[in-house]
Amino acid sequence: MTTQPEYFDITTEPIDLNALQRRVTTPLDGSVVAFVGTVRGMTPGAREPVTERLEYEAYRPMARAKLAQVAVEMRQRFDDIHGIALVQRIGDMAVGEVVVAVVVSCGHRGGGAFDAARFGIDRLKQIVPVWKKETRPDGSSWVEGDYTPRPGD
Amino acid sequence: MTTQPEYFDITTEPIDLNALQRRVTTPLDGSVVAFVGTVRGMTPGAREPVTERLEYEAYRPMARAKLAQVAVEMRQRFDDIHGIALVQRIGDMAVGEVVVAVVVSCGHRGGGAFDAARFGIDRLKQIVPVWKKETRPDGSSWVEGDYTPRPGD
Amino acid sequence: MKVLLFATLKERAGAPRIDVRLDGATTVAAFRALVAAQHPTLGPLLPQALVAVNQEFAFEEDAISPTDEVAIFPPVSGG
Amino acid sequence: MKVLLFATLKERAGAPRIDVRLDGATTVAAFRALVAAQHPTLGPLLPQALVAVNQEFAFEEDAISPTDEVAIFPPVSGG
Repeated sequence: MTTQPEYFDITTEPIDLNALQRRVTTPLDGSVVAFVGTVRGMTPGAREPVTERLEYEAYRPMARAKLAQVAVEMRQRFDDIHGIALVQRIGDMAVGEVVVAVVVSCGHRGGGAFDAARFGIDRLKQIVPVWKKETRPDGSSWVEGDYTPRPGD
Repeated sequence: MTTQPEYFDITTEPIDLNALQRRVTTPLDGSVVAFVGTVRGMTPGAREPVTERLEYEAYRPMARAKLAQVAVEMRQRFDDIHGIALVQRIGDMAVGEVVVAVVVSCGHRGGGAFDAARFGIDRLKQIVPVWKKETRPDGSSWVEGDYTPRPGD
Repeated sequence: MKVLLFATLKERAGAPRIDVRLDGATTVAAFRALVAAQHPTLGPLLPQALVAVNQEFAFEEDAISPTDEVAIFPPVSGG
Repeated sequence: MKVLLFATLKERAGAPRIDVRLDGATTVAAFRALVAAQHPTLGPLLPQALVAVNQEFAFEEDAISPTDEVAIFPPVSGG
């Protein structure tokens, strides 16, 4: 069994955290950290506080390649991590559903898995070509991204 | 639906990360962080590098109460977190199995969920009365804890 | 050449891809101007749009040739 | 009174609980000495053992009365 399992997916299917945990865990691992993004229904203080649904689309082949690039960057920064799973769900999702998962394993809980997962979700949101359209009680609109790619992204 | 769901369990059953994610996620949440502890089979550099199984036991009523205390301390330190699930599995487990899960939700990925989960697992390992016996190729022995409780623990 | 569109650009064009006439190699900057001229409805979205060439982000001086896979889309908002 | 044992202490005693004779209230420190005297086999483990009274960690000067739920165990190693 490789000590650096990797799994990348852009999928319309529900994300199974148990399966992702099993995929990333090697016999060297005592720790797995998962960041899970969900469809938030209420954002107090926002101009439009209520979300009903989000619809995601992706430029799939590029998105998959960029997930792999995020994993490379995670390994460059956190050299004690072992397994990495990066999954973005697309399609129409209701409040509470899991949209994205970044799952990382390492030997010990004091290792790099927490920081690697945090870096991974931040980077995924910068460079993986996925877009979401929000449906609110008053209508729907595309959510605007705020990151401009730079050479090397 | 409460915005501060809590779930604490000391259980002999397998831990279901999907179920825990659903338990902690409120409509206010866009982020869930899970720390998952697994049975590590190999610890390179250790005097006894190979583990075959771990057998856990707990002082169950006290362990459950201490899980609740860990959650209180998490909320004191990280005031933007919403849901908390703390689950310790006990009994006999093979390499790769999930032993413990600390799952925390919050509104945004930049919120306190990562740090709260990290604090939660550290604290759980200090004050929740659970013990493990390790089976190696050469025999078995109890794993020695290294934390001495202080008043207030 | 066929050019892929996503999100707001796809919605504005009413189609997931458009035809862009390109006579030989050019730059991303010049390509942007060509698309604006040939598809005026996309004009307002093009200044902020990102261009990907062969599934990599491309920048204003990067080259585009007619055989490349080119996509135009807004800044990403996934996750 | 019945005293609960866990992990190494349970294994050493060969039982999950032991009887300890306690005449009225005492302190954790004195209780430790009583257990060592009445159950010599546990003696070597007692100095490092933790004592919980009514499911809270107890310290040397804390009180124990015969109606309390008392447990003795090694430092925890869960998670």
